[in-house]
Amino acid sequence: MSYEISLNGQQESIELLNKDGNLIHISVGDRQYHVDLKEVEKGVYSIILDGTSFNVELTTTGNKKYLVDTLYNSFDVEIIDAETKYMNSRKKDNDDDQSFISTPMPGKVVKILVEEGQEVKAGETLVIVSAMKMESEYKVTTDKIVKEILVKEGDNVDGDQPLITLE
Amino acid sequence: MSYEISLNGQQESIELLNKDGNLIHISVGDRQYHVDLKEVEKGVYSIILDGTSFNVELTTTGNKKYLVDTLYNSFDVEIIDAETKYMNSRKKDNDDDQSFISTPMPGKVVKILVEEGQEVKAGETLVIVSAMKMESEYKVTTDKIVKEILVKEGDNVDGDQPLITLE
Amino acid sequence: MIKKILVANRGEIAIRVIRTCREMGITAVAVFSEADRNSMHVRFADEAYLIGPASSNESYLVIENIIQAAKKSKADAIHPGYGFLSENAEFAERCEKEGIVFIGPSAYAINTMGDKITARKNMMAANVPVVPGTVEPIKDIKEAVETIKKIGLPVMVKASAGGGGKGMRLINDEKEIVAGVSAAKSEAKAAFGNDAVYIEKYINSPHHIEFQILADKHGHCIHLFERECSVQRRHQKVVEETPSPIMTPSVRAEMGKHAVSAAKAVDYSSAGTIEFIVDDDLNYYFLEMNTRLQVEHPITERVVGVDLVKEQIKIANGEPLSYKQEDLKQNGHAIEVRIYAEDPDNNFMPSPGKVKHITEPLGLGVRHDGYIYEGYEIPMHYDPMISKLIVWAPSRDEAIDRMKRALFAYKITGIKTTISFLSRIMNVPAFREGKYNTHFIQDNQKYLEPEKNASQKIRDVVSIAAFIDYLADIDSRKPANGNSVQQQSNWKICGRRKSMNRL
Amino acid sequence: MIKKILVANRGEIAIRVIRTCREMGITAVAVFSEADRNSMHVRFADEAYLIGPASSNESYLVIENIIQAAKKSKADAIHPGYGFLSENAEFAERCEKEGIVFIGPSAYAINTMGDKITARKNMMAANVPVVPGTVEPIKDIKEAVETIKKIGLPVMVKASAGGGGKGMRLINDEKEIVAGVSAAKSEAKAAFGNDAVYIEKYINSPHHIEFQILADKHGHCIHLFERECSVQRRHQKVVEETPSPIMTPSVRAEMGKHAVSAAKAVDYSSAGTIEFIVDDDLNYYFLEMNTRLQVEHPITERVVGVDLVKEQIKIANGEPLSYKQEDLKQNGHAIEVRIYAEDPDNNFMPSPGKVKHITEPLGLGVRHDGYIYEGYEIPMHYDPMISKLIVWAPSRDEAIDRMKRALFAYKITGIKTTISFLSRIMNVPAFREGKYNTHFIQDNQKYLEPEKNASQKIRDVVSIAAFIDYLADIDSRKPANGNSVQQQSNWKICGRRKSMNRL
Repeated sequence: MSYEISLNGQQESIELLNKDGNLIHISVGDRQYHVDLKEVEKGVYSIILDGTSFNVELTTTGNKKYLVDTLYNSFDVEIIDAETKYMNSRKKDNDDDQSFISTPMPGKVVKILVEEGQEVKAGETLVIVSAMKMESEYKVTTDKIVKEILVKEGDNVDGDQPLITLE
Repeated sequence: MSYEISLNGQQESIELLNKDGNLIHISVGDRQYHVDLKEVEKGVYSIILDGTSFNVELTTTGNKKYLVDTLYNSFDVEIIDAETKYMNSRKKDNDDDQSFISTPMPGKVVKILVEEGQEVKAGETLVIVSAMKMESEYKVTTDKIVKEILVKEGDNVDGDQPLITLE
Repeated sequence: MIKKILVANRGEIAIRVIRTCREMGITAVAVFSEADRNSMHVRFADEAYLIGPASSNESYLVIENIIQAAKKSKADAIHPGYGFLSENAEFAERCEKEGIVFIGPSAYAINTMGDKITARKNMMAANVPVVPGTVEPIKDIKEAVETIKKIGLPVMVKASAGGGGKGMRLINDEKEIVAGVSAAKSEAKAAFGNDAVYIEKYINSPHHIEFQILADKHGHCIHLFERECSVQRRHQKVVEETPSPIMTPSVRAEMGKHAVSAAKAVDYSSAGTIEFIVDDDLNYYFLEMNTRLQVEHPITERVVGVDLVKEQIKIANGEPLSYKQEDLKQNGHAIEVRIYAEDPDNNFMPSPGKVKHITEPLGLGVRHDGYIYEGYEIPMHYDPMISKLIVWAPSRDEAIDRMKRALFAYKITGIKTTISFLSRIMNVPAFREGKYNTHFIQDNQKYLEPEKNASQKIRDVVSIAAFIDYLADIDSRKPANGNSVQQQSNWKICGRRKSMNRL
Repeated sequence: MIKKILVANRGEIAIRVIRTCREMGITAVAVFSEADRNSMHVRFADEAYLIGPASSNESYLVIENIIQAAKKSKADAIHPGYGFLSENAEFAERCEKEGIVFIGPSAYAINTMGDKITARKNMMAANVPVVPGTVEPIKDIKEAVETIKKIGLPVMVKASAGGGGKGMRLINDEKEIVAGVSAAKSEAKAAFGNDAVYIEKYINSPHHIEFQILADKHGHCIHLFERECSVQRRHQKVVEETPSPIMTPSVRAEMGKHAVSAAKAVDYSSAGTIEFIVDDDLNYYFLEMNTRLQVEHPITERVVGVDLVKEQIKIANGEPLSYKQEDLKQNGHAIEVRIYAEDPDNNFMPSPGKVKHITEPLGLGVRHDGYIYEGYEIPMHYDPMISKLIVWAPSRDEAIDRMKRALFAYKITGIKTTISFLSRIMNVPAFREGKYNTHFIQDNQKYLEPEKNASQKIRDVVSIAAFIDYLADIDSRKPANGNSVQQQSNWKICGRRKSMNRL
């Protein structure tokens, strides 16, 4: 079965052609590889390709999504199967529309600058969140109305948790 | 519910009296403790008891059996519930009877000195197994007859794997 | 004799202090906030006491809670580490009042050095050079011209009431003096309603060089040479090294003497650091004193061969210094880098979170002081520094090569860290040549940008690993075929059998 | 110029060599047996090639396979590490024939030093002291008496044809000579049908002290001082230190000169070690030469400040030595312990198996050279040494304290290791006093027995941890209540809620 794989946003086909123990024959786009691949620790792969030894570490960041670290680089990878394709096609309509404010990392809500129902202009700061002694301001990208404020000042929040919904 | 616990062969009763987050009230034998206990890594517990900080690492060695390491000592621990008690009472009859030869660690069979059906005397060496450049001889403790030889010379064997059955 | 020490800190410095306690046969007591129950210093110490909620204002900074923990644990002494209460004179005083030894200088020394103007006056009295300039405001242009000529160009004219760059003028040339002072004054008047200005020597390409000192309670004081700390980001040190690549033996000896004079001027005892600002011609001026252990103390330990925490404890015990100035010499070269839980490719955004996997770089000449472990959730409440990597080699060039090697092998997944940024610093020509000042990071942005280009091969290897992991994951979730022994993946069993045949 | 090195080894030494390659900008190639696909050296190297099945006789010891891997990878040079092919003259010759640089001495030097009698003759010719004695058998009692008087008492009389202690007589006193020699001869006659005996100086309390040397291809040779290696178990070194606690500066200088003479006598190049047997009066005798890097080389690296692998590579490159004898000095004290996967409480039974958890001791003055990682299955096919811990401190006493601290914090679970045994060695009075010889372990058995007594409190803490883990495990296995969100343990959720409230 052939899948698509997205690496830092670039999509290509990928197909497992054969597997014999840890020896794998695989195609990525139009390139074919014979690799010796072993999961040596949970999520850590040792890969030998034409004699070159690679260490690759995977962190699951979501359903079928990985953050992959090599010694020099980090990559965002997503496996695109039929289900994902369907979801992506449905999502596309709303994609550029900001429906809530969230932070990429855990933190503590320092200040909420808006109220529910308030109209806000593009670039306006809605909330300030601190993490590791540093405060960050979170703004809206387009004109919006504040629908619901889900947290209060002093709350600890997780990464990617919706803080304020918009409409 | 009260259980028995065996520590290096010494058996005592143990009972969880209360648990509030990581604060635990527990009795061991006739001694009661309030401990702050947290599993900080898989199988690694940080325990604070009357201000003293303990690190305890557990390795599962069998069903309800643990090897427990502290900074200075290692202990064999077994939880004795109703099922174990029943099994132990049944096992007792055959306990001092050696029904097979095995090695405590993985290794490679170097030499098998007996044949199936052969009578062997107490103290006689049946098999030589090497691990990490060292050869060890495995003997019978009482007079026996070799029933079945389950491995052959050159085989790699696991720890606790029966090599030769006896009767 | 100190038998039990409470370490009023967390993270790597708490662990570092506990290690020395253990070598000296001293019991170590940790304190922890509710967010730090899982932290390594709690697991590593002999004893541990809860001192309050996550916020450091309610825990690590609460003098009363620390004192209570010290009493409960019957600690003889408190080591404050760096940060938190380490430069708090009130805390030092409180310890004294409670009969607990504070492992650090006296409250008097902390106070005197803590106030910039008092410190400046004390240093001038002790003949330690300070940045030339006027403290009192100057109202008169003629007086300004005379003062500037005395100080020597270039100078910065600054509004006394000012801030934010307003009423500030850099004067490079004698011809600019009158116009420059006038402009500063009128700008100051317009901005703050006050045309008073003061004048300070302007250091064109400033180097931050500091001297480590040790002083006992018997009037002995020695210095342990310099540390070069000019690689800074947002006024925070990123890389430190010793010896400084710009230092000469005669300037070193002279600065060391001044550092000792500075410490003696406030009857200093314990370990401390005299920070100097130094120009390209090695003119140097007292900047401030850090009346505590520094983050970067390990490079001095490595090159001079002295355990600074051990000396602090011995001094606190009332013992005389173990070393005389003439016993000490610099041996080889050491570099430290600080690793932060920040995303260098995204404006150094803090990155708390759960550590998935760590590969520590070890081996010849590498010291790694950290506190995180696999599965540890880095709290968002505290400083983002997670570890320090210190290397030593006979020469500076070899030390840089060793640091590159160590950073290459250092891998932390699960959170973002500054490891890749630090690697790039090691490759900047100005750093390799040892020709850098505090403008280093802004001057070398082009070398410090993340490497965006990975080869097709590496990209494909990454895709392959993720894809195989995904397939194995699907496979492991397949429902059992009714037979419980067969619950394991058929695909995996098949793979395993085949590879056993290969053996 | 060497640009790519194949490391013909595994385990910690392979990683140690690769680290230096990386610092020198050299590409490192690993080779591995089928049992080592998961080994760290394969993951750590730039390239990796399979060279055969698990058994080292079919992989790491097969010259042809190593050479093929070197050709395939286009390696310029091979570093043999220690063990395996490192002292194999045929391998060194084969490398030369294939145009691959062998990073080690010439086949001639390996051969000459590899044969005990040839080596002894060469050393005598070079005026290096050897253990006094006769090589040729003595038949005549009168001749025996004269020889013994010349050698000096005590001596050991040994059957030339002998072995197993038969025909062996220790003679301590002049009066015993005639009777002793006669007894040895008649015993030898009875046991082996041959009454020829030879005579050797008996060293009462022997110390094993070795000198590190470095020699280039331009006739330069230096020594890097001694290592004391008398703590041995079954003739295997367990603890090494430098400087030796029994050494004096004048004997050191003299032994160093003899070590250099020994190396020069065989036109040695690369790193090597001259082993001496030394008595309590510091009389010393050449024992043998190890024509390779030693396991214990890091203590010399730490005290002398030289990267020995780097020097080996530079010498192999044809470069002259980077150091002159007068550049080198010993700075402070270093100790190494070797950690084995063996059960010290069960007659040092090998303990291969899967590593569950590792806590590495780090910090000031600690170097840890290992190769295992969490989840790694230690193969049963190779040497049980899993890591080395090297500490440094200004003084020997502080180094012992540091080693105790490091061993205290060093924890490996899943397999048995010798860590606790090494801790006990650090506490033996004779070790602390530096008064020990090769009989150390048998002489101090009572100090080295495992500590059987744990306090009731620790025993109960252990029971509590196991019991709570058991309860949590039962709880996590409870079947779901139909509601998939509730699959998680109610007990755990409750616990978590409560602790969140506490925050």
